Amino acid sequence: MSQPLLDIRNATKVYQVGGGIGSKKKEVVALQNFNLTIADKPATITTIAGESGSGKTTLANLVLGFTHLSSGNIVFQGKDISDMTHSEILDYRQNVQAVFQDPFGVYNPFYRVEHVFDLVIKNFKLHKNDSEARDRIEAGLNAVGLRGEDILRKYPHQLSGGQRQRIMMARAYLIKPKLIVADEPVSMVDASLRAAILDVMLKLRDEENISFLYITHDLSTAYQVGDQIYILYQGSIAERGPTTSVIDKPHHPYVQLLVDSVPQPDPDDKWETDIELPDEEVMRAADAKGCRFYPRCPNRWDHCLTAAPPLFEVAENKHEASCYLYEPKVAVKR
Amino acid sequence: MATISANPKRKISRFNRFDNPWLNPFLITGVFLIVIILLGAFIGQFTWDSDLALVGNSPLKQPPVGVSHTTLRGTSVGTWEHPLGTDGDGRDMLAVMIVGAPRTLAIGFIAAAAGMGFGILLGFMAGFMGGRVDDVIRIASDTTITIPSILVLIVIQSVIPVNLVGMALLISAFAWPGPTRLIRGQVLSMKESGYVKMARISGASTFDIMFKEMMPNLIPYLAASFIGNMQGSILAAIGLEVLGLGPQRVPTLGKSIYWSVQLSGLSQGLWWWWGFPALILVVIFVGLLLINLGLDEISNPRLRQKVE
Amino acid sequence: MSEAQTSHSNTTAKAKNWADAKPVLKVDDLRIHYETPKGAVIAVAGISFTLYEGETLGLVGESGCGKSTTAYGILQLIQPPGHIVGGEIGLEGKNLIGLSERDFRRLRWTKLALIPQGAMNSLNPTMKVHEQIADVIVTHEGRQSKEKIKQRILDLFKTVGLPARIYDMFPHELSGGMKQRVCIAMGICLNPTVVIADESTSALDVVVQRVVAQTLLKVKELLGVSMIMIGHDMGLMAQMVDRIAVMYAGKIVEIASVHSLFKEPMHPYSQVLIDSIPSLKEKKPLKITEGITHDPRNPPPGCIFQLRCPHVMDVCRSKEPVMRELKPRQEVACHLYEVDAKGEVKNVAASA
Amino acid sequence: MKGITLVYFLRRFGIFLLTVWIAATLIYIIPRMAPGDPISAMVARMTQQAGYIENSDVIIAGWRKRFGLDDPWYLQYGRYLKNLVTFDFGYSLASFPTTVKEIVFRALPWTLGLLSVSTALFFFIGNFLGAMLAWNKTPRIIKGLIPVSMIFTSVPSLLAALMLLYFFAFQLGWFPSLSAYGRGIVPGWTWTFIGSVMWHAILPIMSIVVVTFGFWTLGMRGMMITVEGEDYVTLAKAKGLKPFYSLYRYTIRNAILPQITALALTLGTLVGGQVLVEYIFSYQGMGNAIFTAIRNQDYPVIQGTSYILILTTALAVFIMDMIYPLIDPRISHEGN
Repeated sequence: MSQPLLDIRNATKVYQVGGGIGSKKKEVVALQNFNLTIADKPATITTIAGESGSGKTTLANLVLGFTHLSSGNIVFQGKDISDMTHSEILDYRQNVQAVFQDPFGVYNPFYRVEHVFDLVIKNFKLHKNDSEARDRIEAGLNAVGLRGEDILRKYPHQLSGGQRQRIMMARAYLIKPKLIVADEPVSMVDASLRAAILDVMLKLRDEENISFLYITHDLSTAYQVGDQIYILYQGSIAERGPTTSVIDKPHHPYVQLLVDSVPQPDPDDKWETDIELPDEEVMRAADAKGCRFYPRCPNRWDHCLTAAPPLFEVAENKHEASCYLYEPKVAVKR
Repeated sequence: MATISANPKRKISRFNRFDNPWLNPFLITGVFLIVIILLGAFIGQFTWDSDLALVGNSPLKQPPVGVSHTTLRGTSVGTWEHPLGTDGDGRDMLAVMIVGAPRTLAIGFIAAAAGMGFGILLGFMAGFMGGRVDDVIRIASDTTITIPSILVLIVIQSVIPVNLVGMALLISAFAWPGPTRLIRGQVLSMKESGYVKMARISGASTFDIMFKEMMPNLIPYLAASFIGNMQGSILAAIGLEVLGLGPQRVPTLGKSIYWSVQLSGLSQGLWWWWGFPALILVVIFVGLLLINLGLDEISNPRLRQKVE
Repeated sequence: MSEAQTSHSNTTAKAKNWADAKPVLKVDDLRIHYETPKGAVIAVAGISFTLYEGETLGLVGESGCGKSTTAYGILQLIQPPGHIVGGEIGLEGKNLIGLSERDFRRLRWTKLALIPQGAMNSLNPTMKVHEQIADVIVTHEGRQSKEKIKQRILDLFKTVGLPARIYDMFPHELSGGMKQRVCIAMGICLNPTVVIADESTSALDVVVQRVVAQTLLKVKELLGVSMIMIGHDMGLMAQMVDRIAVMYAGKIVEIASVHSLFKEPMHPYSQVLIDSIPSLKEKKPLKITEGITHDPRNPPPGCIFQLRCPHVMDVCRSKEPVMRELKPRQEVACHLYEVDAKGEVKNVAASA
Repeated sequence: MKGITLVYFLRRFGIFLLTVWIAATLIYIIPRMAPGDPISAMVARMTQQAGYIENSDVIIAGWRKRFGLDDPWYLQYGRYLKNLVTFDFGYSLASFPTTVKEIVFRALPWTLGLLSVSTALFFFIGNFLGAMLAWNKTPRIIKGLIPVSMIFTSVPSLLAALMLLYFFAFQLGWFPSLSAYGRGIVPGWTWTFIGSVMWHAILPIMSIVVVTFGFWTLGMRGMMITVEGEDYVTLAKAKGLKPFYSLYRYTIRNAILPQITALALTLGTLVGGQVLVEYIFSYQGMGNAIFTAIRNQDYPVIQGTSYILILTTALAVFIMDMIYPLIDPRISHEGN
């Protein structure tokens, strides 16, 4: 078996909230015992989905090195990213790139658009001479359907949101990383333009062999482009597996609710049942020992409070759900 | 058809005038005033005898040219020999202005620059390092900013004799919290911004992130803060001088006011003694205020739109 | 509340008779401009539509197409440098434009209410939740006993599914979903004729969004109000509205019943919009459209969509298409269709 | 959750103590960092100023005793801090049997009186005009006048004091030129005395108010514009609330909060300006006490007055910190 591209093992991230002089710090668990593996080949798009506060953005920040794990490891091509030397970090940066949610904020308003390319070319020493650099930029832009002369000398506010996000894709393409962390890349782009960006992702995966960690709250785009999906609930995996399998046949009660709540773009297919949400406090005060979905779960029973449920296989294609409903023994008992 | 009109034409013409934000009328007028003072002092250095600014080098209590002043001892009339008159100790007021105005600006400049330097350093440290370092810097600046600095300076300067630079540096000890708070706040928000994250994953060094990514966007804020610091520092310097502290032998604008108050310049009606220094100071302060208003509008376009 | 329930419950019956429906709000050729240093941005370029009693009309389009500006124009909340350049807005037969500020103020909230995006900053941070609902009641109905108002607010809370304990809370103590429901409660507290919901669920998580959207549906049914829903999520529109108006660059390009629009969009832009909805049901190849839009200060002559239209023809570059009812209840502004002598609609591009 | 939590109180009180401690320590340390000991520095300075010193031996002896210069530094510093806490600053050098404490507490009420009246005035006038500027119903004439008066903002209060004193006291003779009440009037709760005090306070108060209100007008105008852009103000309009109610309860109420924070931050500068104004008017507050002490090289009085003023300022900031959560419900919440 070849070495995985990215291997996240038992990752836990705890944030200290508050603090300072005289006040007690509160701990918020953003990610708990999270495991994820992305194979080296073939390139895949792995979706991390969940609502706000599920830990998906924390995961992106961890992989990109903006924050550090409280415990566990993130291993890239066999090397733990927390043990990297300075030059290894630079190398890692070159191999793991990102596209962010806000296609405006990623541009420094002080500079022209070309600045984003100049930065990477200078820091990663991608060019031998200026003309080669220019050619590479042009090639990157062409790959996303843009031309250098149209955009490079402009200021970011002179471009549309869709263009700005495609330039970010071109930038990532230029670096030719092995993995791109795409943090909600289309959620601030108009619906009619989303396809263009998602298409670039597919193209980079198939033609350039670049894997994606696609972080989103939108299950339908994930369904269209994703290979594997991890659905997070309050920092833990609720369910994971091949995207089609998970979304077509969700097993975890939360994932069932989530999939069911996505509004169907079909006036004849309306929501059938009313759902109720328990109070915020009840939802957040979930017992740290047991299942975090317990307070909201329609299928709960005492067993759920004994310990956090591990992942149980629910289908043969590595489709797993973290719910005691699928615990082999218990399932028999019921 | 019913129409609602909010006289858009008027607004358009206003907007066009402000198309280039740096061509702000406040900013231009302010810079103009300060440049006039500096230019006047510069030309004066070569065309006027600055030794006249020292005690006893001129007759006493001469009024400015074209003004006559009557006392019990008789009437004196201003001459071109001392166009702005002379003070009660025989200093030529024009020479005092020429020597004093640049000194005042220099104190403000040195103190503001030193304060700004500390502020940039501490602000970036607090914003970037976070944790304990941030706590200490934040609390130190929050507390220092509420201390009435002039009182501390009075106590210190009443013991230690200082020269101009020493005075400026002492003042700068209270000029750092403003820029520190400003930069810390901006760094904290910029640190989370997309472009700083982008620069980080583009392999940019911390140094590059601070000075190439963040600094350019801070310029209007820093400029405004610098001008604000200059105002504050000049005010502190003048305050100390008016109380008779600060450099002793050199004539300054504040000292001039001190002597005129001490030697009853006001009650004797010798208005030029304190009036000209006050006028120069007012021009300096108005200039700085206008520059600050201009910078404020540049960095906060919302204010610009609402000006009616 | 119960009175409203009985008198209006029939209006929400599934199959509504189009001819019987009573128009409530009529917008005619509304134009809104924003003045900028480089000329006026035409935010709303002469749009017309009618809202019928008890129906929900969806206003969709991408960001910057003028859908929110339209809503704020109806409510006369456009802030300078924006201003209404022309048009008529009729509410129950009365033209609202030209009314004095004083007279219009009396109509606000009693007739025209707004449900803003409450998760954002729509609640005053220094006032308790109940004070912000009470002040609108007192303003429009006069002083009344504290207990009466309190009971009324608590009833409203019950209607929108809020716990009574938030009565005395400040907005910062509430979650996004709760704030949104406070905004709904506030919007319906005077039983208005028309409610405009501006992206009222778009900042919420999917599950919370569903709960809030269902609350909105329930409340609408209960009160029988007419509603304009502004949004960009086509899925949500399909769930919630009766008719949809598609906006592009300040104009309505198509108005149709939600069923017709989703089944058979006629305007090329509506087609793009429907095609670009990612499905959860089937994996289909992505359909990519070019995203070049014109300068909003200087729209090209002819059709507003010509730069992005896959079927663009010569006539589109010179002549502006007008809204025509090509099918029953389906109005489209496009040169692509021709009505022949027999009254049948033909696609010009297909026949050529 | 509501109101002031203990944690909030303790934290703010800590900052209050810290402010006073930092200021006191600066006063203590910096003179000591000068070459030689502070006494030689003092004496050198006095010699420089006065040319000769009549009773330098007495002074040097007194100072040596006072500072206990032969003790280790931590004892000296500890004694210094203890004296600060007990307000024991020893005796005035210039008017020997009088203690510094007496001088300070005789002057303090005058300063506090002037300060509180002028602060209330400029804060009210400034914010009122700022709110007016941002309100679309304000007559154009008023809007036009305010920017003109804004030019005063740049003038330091001390220069304003000079000009007001010159024109209104010396030239026109409308107002008295010195002291806090008329000569020969016996202090007491009589109308004559109160009237005289008010009469004497007008020019000093005006010197502060005239040059300060514009700053608050500008700030309030900026805050009003910011708040007017908030969604909740738009919603208030949509709700059809009466314009004045909405202006007051939704806009001004939220716009004033940062202004109060700003007041706490500028209090230090304000006290400094006040001291100078008192000195120009020979008003018998702290400013005049400080100046007299400087002229007499009365170091204990300089130190005592400065310290008490710093303490008062810090105390005022602390009190404002305590009031603030009652006005802004978000603060005590965020504090945790």
